[in-house]
Parts: sequence; C-alpha cells; structure tokens
Amino acid sequence: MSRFGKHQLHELYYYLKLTRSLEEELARLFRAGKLSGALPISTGQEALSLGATYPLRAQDVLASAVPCNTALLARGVTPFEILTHFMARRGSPSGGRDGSIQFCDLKRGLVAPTEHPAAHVAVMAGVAFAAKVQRKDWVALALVDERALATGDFHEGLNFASVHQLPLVVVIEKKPLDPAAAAYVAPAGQNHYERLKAYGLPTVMVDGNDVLQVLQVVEAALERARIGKGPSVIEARTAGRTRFSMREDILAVWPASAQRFPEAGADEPGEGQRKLAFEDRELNDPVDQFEAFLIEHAQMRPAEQKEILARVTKLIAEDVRRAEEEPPPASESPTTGVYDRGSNVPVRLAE
Amino acid sequence: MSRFGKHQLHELYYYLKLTRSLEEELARLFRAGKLSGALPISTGQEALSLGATYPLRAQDVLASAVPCNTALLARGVTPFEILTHFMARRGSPSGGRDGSIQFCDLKRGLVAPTEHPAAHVAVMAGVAFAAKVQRKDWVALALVDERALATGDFHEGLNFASVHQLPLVVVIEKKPLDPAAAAYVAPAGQNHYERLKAYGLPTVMVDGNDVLQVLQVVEAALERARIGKGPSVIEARTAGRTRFSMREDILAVWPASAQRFPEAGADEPGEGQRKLAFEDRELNDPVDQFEAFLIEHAQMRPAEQKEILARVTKLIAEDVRRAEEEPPPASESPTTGVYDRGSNVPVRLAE
Amino acid sequence: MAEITYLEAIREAMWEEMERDPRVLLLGEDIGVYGGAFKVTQGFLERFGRERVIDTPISEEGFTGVAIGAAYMGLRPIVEFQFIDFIANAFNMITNFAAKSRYRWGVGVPLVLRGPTGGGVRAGPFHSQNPEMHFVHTPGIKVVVPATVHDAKGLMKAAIRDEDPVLYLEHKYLYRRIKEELPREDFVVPLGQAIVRRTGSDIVLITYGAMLYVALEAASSLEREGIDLEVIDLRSLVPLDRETILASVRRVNKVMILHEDTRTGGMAGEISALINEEAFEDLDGPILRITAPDTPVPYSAELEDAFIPQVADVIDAARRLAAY
Amino acid sequence: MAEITYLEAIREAMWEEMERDPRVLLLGEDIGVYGGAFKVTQGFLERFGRERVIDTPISEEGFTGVAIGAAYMGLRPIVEFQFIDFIANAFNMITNFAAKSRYRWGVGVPLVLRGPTGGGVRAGPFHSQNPEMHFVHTPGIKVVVPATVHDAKGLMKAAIRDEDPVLYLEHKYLYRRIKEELPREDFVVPLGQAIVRRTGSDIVLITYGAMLYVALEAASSLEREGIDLEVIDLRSLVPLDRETILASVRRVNKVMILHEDTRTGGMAGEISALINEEAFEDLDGPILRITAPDTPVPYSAELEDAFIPQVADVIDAARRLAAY
Ligand SMILES: Cc1ncc(C[n+]2csc(CCOP(=O)(O)OP(=O)(O)O)c2C)c(N)n1
Ligand SMILES: Cc1ncc(C[n+]2csc(CCOP(=O)(O)OP(=O)(O)O)c2C)c(N)n1
Ligand SMILES: [Mg+2]
Ligand SMILES: [Mg+2]
Repeated sequence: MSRFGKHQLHELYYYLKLTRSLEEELARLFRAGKLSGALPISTGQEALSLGATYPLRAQDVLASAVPCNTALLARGVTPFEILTHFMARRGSPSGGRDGSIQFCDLKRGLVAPTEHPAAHVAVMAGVAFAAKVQRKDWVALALVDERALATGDFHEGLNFASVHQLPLVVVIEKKPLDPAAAAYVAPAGQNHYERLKAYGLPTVMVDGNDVLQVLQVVEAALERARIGKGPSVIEARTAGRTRFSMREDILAVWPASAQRFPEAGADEPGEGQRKLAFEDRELNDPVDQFEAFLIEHAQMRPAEQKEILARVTKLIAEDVRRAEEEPPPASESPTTGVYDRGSNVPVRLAE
Repeated sequence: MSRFGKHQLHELYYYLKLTRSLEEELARLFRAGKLSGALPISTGQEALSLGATYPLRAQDVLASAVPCNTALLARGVTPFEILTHFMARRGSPSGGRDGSIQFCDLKRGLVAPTEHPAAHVAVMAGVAFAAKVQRKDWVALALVDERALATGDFHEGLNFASVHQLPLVVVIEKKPLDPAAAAYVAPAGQNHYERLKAYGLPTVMVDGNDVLQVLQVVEAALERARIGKGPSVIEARTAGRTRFSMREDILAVWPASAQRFPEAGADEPGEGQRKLAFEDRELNDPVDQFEAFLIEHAQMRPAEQKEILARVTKLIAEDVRRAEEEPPPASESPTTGVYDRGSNVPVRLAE
Repeated sequence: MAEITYLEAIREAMWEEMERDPRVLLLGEDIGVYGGAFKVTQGFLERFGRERVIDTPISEEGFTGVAIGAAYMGLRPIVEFQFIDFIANAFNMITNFAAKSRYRWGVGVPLVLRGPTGGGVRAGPFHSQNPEMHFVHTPGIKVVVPATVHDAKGLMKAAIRDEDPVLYLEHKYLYRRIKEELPREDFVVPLGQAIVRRTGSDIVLITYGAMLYVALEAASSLEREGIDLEVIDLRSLVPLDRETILASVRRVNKVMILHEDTRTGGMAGEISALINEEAFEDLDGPILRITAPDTPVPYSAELEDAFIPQVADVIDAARRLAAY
Repeated sequence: MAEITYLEAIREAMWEEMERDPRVLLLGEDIGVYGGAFKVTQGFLERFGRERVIDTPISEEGFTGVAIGAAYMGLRPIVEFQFIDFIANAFNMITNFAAKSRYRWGVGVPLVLRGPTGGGVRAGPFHSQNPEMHFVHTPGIKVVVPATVHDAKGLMKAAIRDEDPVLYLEHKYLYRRIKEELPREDFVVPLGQAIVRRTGSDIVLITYGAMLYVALEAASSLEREGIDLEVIDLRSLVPLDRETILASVRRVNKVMILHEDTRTGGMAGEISALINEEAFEDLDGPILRITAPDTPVPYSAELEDAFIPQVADVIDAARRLAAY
C-alpha cells in the first residue's frame, strides 16, 4: 500500500462512490421507466473494473464485456454521458442508437464489444497488433466474463495474440458459484488461469474484490506488454452477480418491468421484496471494503471523505438533472450513418 | 507385436498395398484428365489412417479431415466406390454431388466432414453424445490436421466432449516441418498433445508412421471411451506431405492441369520432372516400412506376399475397369435431394 | 380450456413432443438450471432430466455441431439460441454442415433451430435481429415464422417431426402479449402452408411474424376509408406457399409486402420477383414493399419505432396503391 | 503495355496501394510463405515483410477480428479468405462487429474482405459458393464484384481507399482466363457505378461477375436471330446503381436478370422488386430470373454445368421474353 499516495487512494474511492451513486440513480430511473432497456449496474464488479482501468495510460485501449461503469468514469466519461446513453437520449454518445455496456470512442481509448462474450478479444488483439507494427506503445486491455472461455472466439483471439506476442492483457472475471458452472468449461473446477497456461503466456489469479491488488497486477501486465514481452491473462474473483441473478433481482424489485417487458417473463411479479445487489447487505461489497480499508489505515479522514462524497453528490445531481432534460433522438432520418457520408441508403417506404 | 496374429498383419499389409495401388490408379486417371477435381492421395498418411481405423468396431463412427482412402477401405468401402467418387460418376456413393475425401454413410459408421478443419470435431462430439444418452456403446473417432487446433470449432467441440465425458477420440496428424508453422498455434514448438492437457483429458504422442503403434494406442483410447471414461487426444507424427507441397507436386508432374484448371496457377507448367510423393524414394514411406518390418520379422513369406499383391492387383484392375465404364450423373433434375421427398425445390428458369 | 400465450404454446409443443418421442431433446444456453432467458423451458430439466435438457457452454457453432451429430445418430435435437442473433455464431455449421448433408449424401439432419427474434422491446442492435434471409437463401434449411398461438404450437410440432433442419423463428414481442385457446387434441400446422387471415378485394398484403398484427390493424383502419385489404400470413418462408400467394394476387391484382426485416435482400424482394414472374398480367400496380430500412436495429424507443414498420406506414402505402 | 490477367490486376492493385500507403497490409492463410493458394500474393512477403503480409492461423473469425482492431487503430487491412466459402466462419465478426460499428458509434472500419468465389472449376460444395447475398442483406457492408481485368484493378483500389468494410468478390474462374491491357496511370472504378457493356433495344439483361461473359455470348448469338440485348454489368451490389438500371429499363422495357448464385433470396429478386416498384409502368413483360437452382454446388462436371446458368439458358429465356 505504501506505493499508493493519498491522492490516488482518494481518487479510487471517488470513482467507486461515483459509480455507486450513479448506479443508484440508474436504478431509480429504471424503476421510474426512464431507461430504455435493461438496468446496467455493476455491483460487486467495481473493484475489478476500476483496478483494471486505472493503470491504463491515455494511449491504451479498453474493451470490456464486464459491466464497467466504473471503468468508463475512470477513462473520463461523464455521468451525463452514461445516463443519457442508458436513457437513449439524443445527446448521448451514440445518439440513442446503441445500448451496450461500453462505448466506442477511440480518442478516449474505448472499443465497444458487440455483446458477444469474446469477439472483442480478437479485435483487441488487432488493436495490439496495430501498436506492434506501427511501433506505438499502446496496450490493449480486454475484460471478459468467464463463460467466454468456452467460445471459439476467445481461443482464436488469444492464439493470435500469443503467436505474435502482442501487447494484450486479458482479464477474466469469475463470479461466485453459478449452479450450472460445471456445464461451461472443462475440466470443471479448474482455475482458468491454470488452463490458459497452455497458450504459453503468464497467467495469474487475483482477488477481484480488492481494487489495489487488481491495480497492481494489471499494471505489471500492462508494463510487460508495453515493453514487448507479449500478452498475459489475469483471472479475477469478484463478488459480482451473474446476469441471471441480476435479472431476477430486477424483475423482483420492479414488478412494473413485467408489464413493460412482458417478453422477459416475470412469472411472479408480485414478489417485490427482493433487493438490488447494492441494497443487499449480505454482499461482500468491494466499495464498502475499500472504504473500511482507507479508514482503518488512516488514509482518509472524515472531512476528506465528506468532501469526496459531496463532490460525488454534486456531480451526479447535476448530470442527472441535465440528462433528464435531454430530448429523445430525432427520428427524421433513421438511415443516416450506416456508411461513410451516408452513401446509398435506400429509403424505407416505396416512394 | 506378439499380440498381432499373422492374419491381422497380412490384412493390414493388404489394406496398405490396396491403398497404394488405388492411389497409383487415381494418379494415372488424374493425369489422363479423368478425375473431376483434385488428386486425393494420402502418401505418408496411410499408417495413421489405417492404424486409427482398424480397431474400430462396426458400431463405431469415423470422420476424417486427413486424406483417408486407407481408412475407407478398412471400413469396407470398395475401390470402385472410391474411384467413381473422385471421378464423379453416376454410380458413386454421392451420385457425383460431393467430392470430399470422406463419405457420409451412417450404416458403415462414416461421417463426412465439410472440408473445414474441425467442424466435424463438434459433430463427432454429438455422435458420441448420442451414444451416451441412448446407452449405446459406439465410439466417435475424429481425425484432424494440426492446423485445426487454431480454429474455434476445435475448442468448442473438444470442450463439449470433455464437459460431458463423451466417448470421443481425436487424432491430430502432424506432418514434417511446415515453413510457416510458427504462425499457426501458440506457443510455437510445443507439442499439441501437451497443450491439450488443458482440457483435463489424457493426451499422448505416437509415431504415425508405425501402423502397429497407432493401432495399439487408438485401440486403448477407444476402449477407454467405450467403458465411459471419456474423451482423449492422440498426436501422430507422420511422413505426410502438406497440402501445399502436394499441390506443387501435382502441378509439376502434370502440366496439363495448368490448362485444365488455370485458376490453380501453375506458373511454370514446364517443370514436369518432379515426382508424386509415392514416386519419391526420399520419402520415409510407411508402406515400405511395414513391408520391411513383416519380412524382417518373418511374418510374411514371399509366397504369401505374392498372393496378397495378386489379390490387390486383381481387385484394383477389376474396379478400375468398372469405374471407367460408369456413366456421368444424369443432369435431368439438378434440384432433387435437397429436402426430404424433394419438397419445394423451385425450378431454375422462370417457366 | 384456458387460453395460453404464444410462449406457452411453444413450450407445450416441445413438452408434448418430448413426452411422445424419447428421441427429442433440448440443447442451449441456460435452458436447464435457469429455465431459459425467457423461461420457455422452465420445468423441463426437472421433468426430462439432464440428458434431455442440456445446458451448453457458450459456443453456438459447437453445440449446433453436437446437435447435428446427435441427429445423425437417431436423436431429434431442438437447439435454442438464447437470442436468435447468436445464430450468427453458428452460421458455418448450419449452412455448410446441416444444410448440405442431405444433398451431398442423402443423409438428413432432423434438427430444429429456434430462438427469439425481432425488435420492439428496446433490446438494441444485438438482441433484436431478424435473420431469416440468411437461411431462406441457404438451400437445405426450412424456415418457419409463427404469428399466432395456434401456429406457434402447430408449426413447432411439424418442425420437430420433420426430417430436415428447420429454423423456427419465434417473435419475442409476442411471447406474452397474445393468448388463444387451443384444441385439446394433438395437431400440427404443416410446413409450407400460408393462410389468408383476412379476405379483401383491393390489395393483397403479404406478411409474416409479428407484422401480422400491424397488417390486421392497418386493414381495419383502411376498411373505414373504403380500402379493402386481403392479408396473407406466410407462416413458412421455406417451403413457400406459392399457390396461396398467386391465387390471391390473381384475384385482387394489387400487392404490398410487409416485413420487420430490413429491405435490401429481404423476403419482400423475393416474393415481389416471384409474383412478377408468375402473375405479371394480373398486376394492376407496382408491388410495394414496406420494411425496416437498411440499418442495424437502433436502441432508443423513438428510433426503433421509426425503424420497425408501423400501422401508419402500411396505411400510407395502401392509399398510394389504391389510388394507382 | 503488356496485357495482364484478372488475377494480376488484383495483385497489382494491392501491390501499388501497399507501395503508396504504408497503412495497407494483408492477412490470410498461406498468403506469405506460400504466396497464396492461387498465388495472388506471391512475392508480397519478400517485398513488404512479415509485418504487412501476415500468415494467419486457420481462424477466420479471429483474424477478421484482428483486422477490425487494426483498422480501428489506423491501419487498412485486406483480409483474404482462401476460398470465399470460409467467410462463413467469420460471419459473426463481419456482420456484427464490422458492419454495425459506424452506425452504433460513428467509428468506421476501413477493411477489405476478399477471396475467390464461384464455380465452374469442379471444386464441389465447399469451394464454389457465391456468398454475396448474406452481405448485401447486412447494412454496413459494401459489396463489389469485378467482371473484367480493368474493374478488378479499379474496384480493388476503390475498396482499399474506402472508409467502410468492402467485400470484394473475385471469381476464380476468371483468374487466368481473361486478359486486358490497362492504363499505365493510377485509376479507380468508383463503388456504386454499374456499366452498360452492350447497348440494345429489345431486352435489358442485368448481371454481374463471371456471368457477364455468358450474357455477352448469349447477346451475340441472339443478335443473329434479331433479338437485341442490352447488357448491364452491375460491378457493385452495394451501393447499387439504381439510376443505370432504371434508365435502361425505361428505354428498353423488358428485363432479365442473370446470376450464378442460387435463386431464392438472390440478387435477382431484389433487382426485380426494385424495378417493379420504380418502373412498373415501363415494363412490357415479366422480369425473368436466370439463376442457379436452390441447391449446393455439385461436384461433377455434368451436374455443375447443369447448375450454373449457361448461354443456352439465357437464349431460351430471351426468346420467351422477346415473344411476349
Ligand atoms: C455469442 C453469444 N451467445 C449467447 C449470449 C447470451 N448471453 C449473454 S450473457 C450470457 C451468460 C454469461 O455468463 P458469464 O460469462 O458467467 O457472465 P455472468 O452471467 O456471470 O455475468 C449469455 C449466455 C451472448 N451474449 N453471446
Ligand atoms: C475454415 C477453413 N479455412 C480454410 C481452409 C483452407 N485450407 C484447407 S487445408 C488448409 C491448410 C491445412 O493445413 P494442415 O492442417 O497443416 O494440413 P496439411 O496441409 O499439412 O495437410 C487450409 C488453410 C479450410 N478448408 N477451411
Ligand atoms: Mg458467470
Ligand atoms: Mg500441415
């Protein structure tokens, strides 16, 4: 811990709290029917997402299939952008066209996955390849969920990166036990970082709930990649919830979603009593954990904490207000933007 | 060797010579412009293909992406069928529709790959799965070339087989050094059987030039699979030629192919002096090797050998004659056979 | 008898076929322990066990291959794509292995590929697609698109009993939004039979899937202004019921085709060409296509509503064509 | 200047663009050490080195993804599929990652996807396919199909310089069978421009790719019996040159469409529907489609010749239409 200055520790705390506060607002907006689709919260995954992103330099590139609001914030994305994105408002970065968990903005080093578990691993190998052949020093960082390891995409991407010794770091999130886990990747029970040694690259496991541990391990992997030593893989155990338990939670806390999206199938919309992950005190919450750590080690005085939380509250309040004022996208020309200069986009109706 | 009776040894020898003789005829027919497409010879791969197939029982199922005339013969396919297949004649098993290296005939335990390196690995996992859930005792055997290991298909198929502990045996053929090999599967230089241990299954390497060694190792793997112990992987080193050097050979020995298939690109069709693999005395020929072994160990007397060769000559001569008499497919109804009972196949021209 | 939903009809069809035929089994992501993302298969694992309800790894190409191999060896697998969009990941296996097997070797692949299609639920570009044309254009696959609760059940049973690979496209928007009372006895809706949902004399509107409801609503509205629509629900895209289409066209003489899928290379083009070839003399006006524009499916409600053809779009087109 | 082949034109275009623009690079199986299965890239490795001529593992989905990432970061990759059939293995990456990127985020993917298409060379069901419609029906991809040596070069250069993913379909039958002398100076054939290859007054025959030669041969033959064909070579399928098509249709009034791809869901349907919509009044007869039947590509010479449209098929159809 000695290697982290107080400023850094406070910044990390700021991002964790900013995320939590933002996601509480997202949950509120979702309950009020103001999000366009699903509820994108990352409870239990914040330490991983922040620890992996924080050591990135400006020129580095991130693609995450793991919920990553924390990572986006740490990359300089504003709460306003994230809010309008999930509310699908006009001023959002995609203009309401996309609803993924990540943005694509190359100037900020962000590549958006396609909502396939590992297609972005190959794409990020390409990002890393471009650094190698152009003698640039960016590193590509790809975050995946563990079930991605069963996909051919994952292997094709990692194999290419390994063949060419590319500056790619892959972080695999592993969540607490999934009752169907034995069906996913063989042999069951083996750690992923162990099985991926077959690719002849360094692999390691970290506690994904501990932001400082993640940060240090990812930083070392990035450095290694940057100086030409090739790709590596990190497995991180988090307290995150699987998408399925998330979905159950959401349907449970917000019966209205069953009316709005009946296709999602809430058979017992009346349950209504369950809590969202971050409302659940059972959770081994990485945000609380880091807060306790800072206080215990006398790295954050009450006044400092108060100041940080005040900044969080102010920014979120301001951005929520602005986001709620943002109009929906204009639907005049649904077909522009498919090709460069909008070439050859046929109209919808026969004239 | 003691475990093999003379009868078996002679049968193996018979299949090896039958293949060689058949392929000499195929080369002759190819040179005479009588094959429909490429020249399907398996020189250097016969020991692997026979050793892997010979221990199969009637109920077992084979799919091979490795040239496998020997395997087909050992499964009871006749030279006539193979000849008419590659000549694309009416009486061939596919009626001239298909030109792959293997047949699909479930009654004889044959599944034809699609000419993709490893798509059949997943399909054969399905064949094995069907044995498991129906409490049947067949085993699925899939042969692949080594470059298949880079494909997502290979991993998805093997992972499924391993998750469900299915009766699947995968044999990987590795040929002598390919100048671009480092580009294929990471880490370069590692043996495949070693890297695939990651799937938590037994893997082993054999000398693919030694028919008896292949036979014994595959037999053990099949047995293991049959009694419910799950999948395994065998890596076999052979004297086979890569497809590219084969192609060069063919263009070189048969300049006419450059006229017939200019798209294949024979830049110097005049070379003309090179030999096909089996005409090349440099080759570490598994057929010659087995012959020498039998003679050295006094397992085949000259009279016995003569009798075997006479049977080979007679059968090949007879089947070549019949194949050459076989008419081309009838083209009256190009669309039948796409669906069961030919339902809903639109005609080609507007009526 | 109680009314059931479209989703329940799919589930009942699979359930009854699994009871009837021990060869039928299910493969897909999260279909067992979790009962499926949309809960289509809830309770199946408990009833039919782990060997007939298989939670697969995320590997669409791989488990589709597994299903093909199982189909070769006497089983009749039903493969679920959690969202049909992910069929893109099994494209090679379906179009090359499954579709060509019978033609190459006379070896059929009795296999059902199913999953939720289409938009309208704000699910964005990767969970809202309509992939039918990739398979309509692949000889060897059949493609069905039930629009009603009755057809959802009857087409599923027909698909399971068919000897060829059948792509069964269920519209997620319909899952719990439509209900119907079904016959108690076993029934199938044969593949390849379209149905006239509404007879009319001014314009034939040919459609399929969830667009049927847009078509019928537009037809009711247009009736009030004296434009009388005949509405055909194709139900099967392959085999295509040319007879039903052509019979209506020959009687009514004006045609519109409506689908949720994008325009260029869509089914409407194929049907338009067919009608032009076969019934050119019978046409009293151009064949109009009403489709989504050539873009990915947008995420926001406003953009998605502009993307998916609406009742007003059909009404506009009908007025133009009626005036022709 | 010497004549060069269609294959040499492709190779020259790539070579010159690689000389001109250091961002251009090649990825594909066996394109480096072996110079490519058809030797299109022979000599490239020696000239441009291992970092611009990349021998990939057999993993089409993976290396297409790599190309997308590289395109994001300032490079302009050209991806070779050894046979275009294997694009099926990269279907997800192309249709979901590359095609949707600009629409979702305004981030273009300057990428060329190329490979040998088509039949006529007895290569069987897995090395003879025509995959254009899967991509014509995917918003976000452009699709070009050069039929001449000149266009092979000019369209390749245009594709490389384009800011969007372009699928460049080269017909392997033409590789070494056609020759032409090309201008010495740099030129492009802009995407989206069809060309009238032959003017005529009785029937417009619209085609593309290797079928151009079937069309022209049929036209010469029909001329002798007094049937005068206009022949349009589309060159680009996306963007489609509607103006050139419609101008000919409005003048000539009868239309046939010819392609090597299979019929149902093929390009002919799309064009027929377009003409029907836009020029219904100008049609003096049905629009006839001449295409391969809905089957995989057969292996034997006799079956393949029956599968691929022949000059006689065009002549038959033209006689029927002329008599209409
Ligand atoms: C190619 C593909 N197939 C299926 C899906 C649907 N899908 C989305 S998330 C998911 C489960 C992911 O599991 P895991 O990686 O463990 O993440 P977790 O649910 O634990 O967050 C599935 C099957 C998908 N997005 N892409
Ligand atoms: C999906 C797919 N991509 C590409 C090809 C083209 N192809 C056929 S064989 C081959 C090389 C195979 O190499 P290897 O496995 O080493 O076999 P060898 O040439 O040594 O026999 C390639 C690239 C293919 N058949 N399928
Ligand atoms: Mg999980
Ligand atoms: Mg090799």
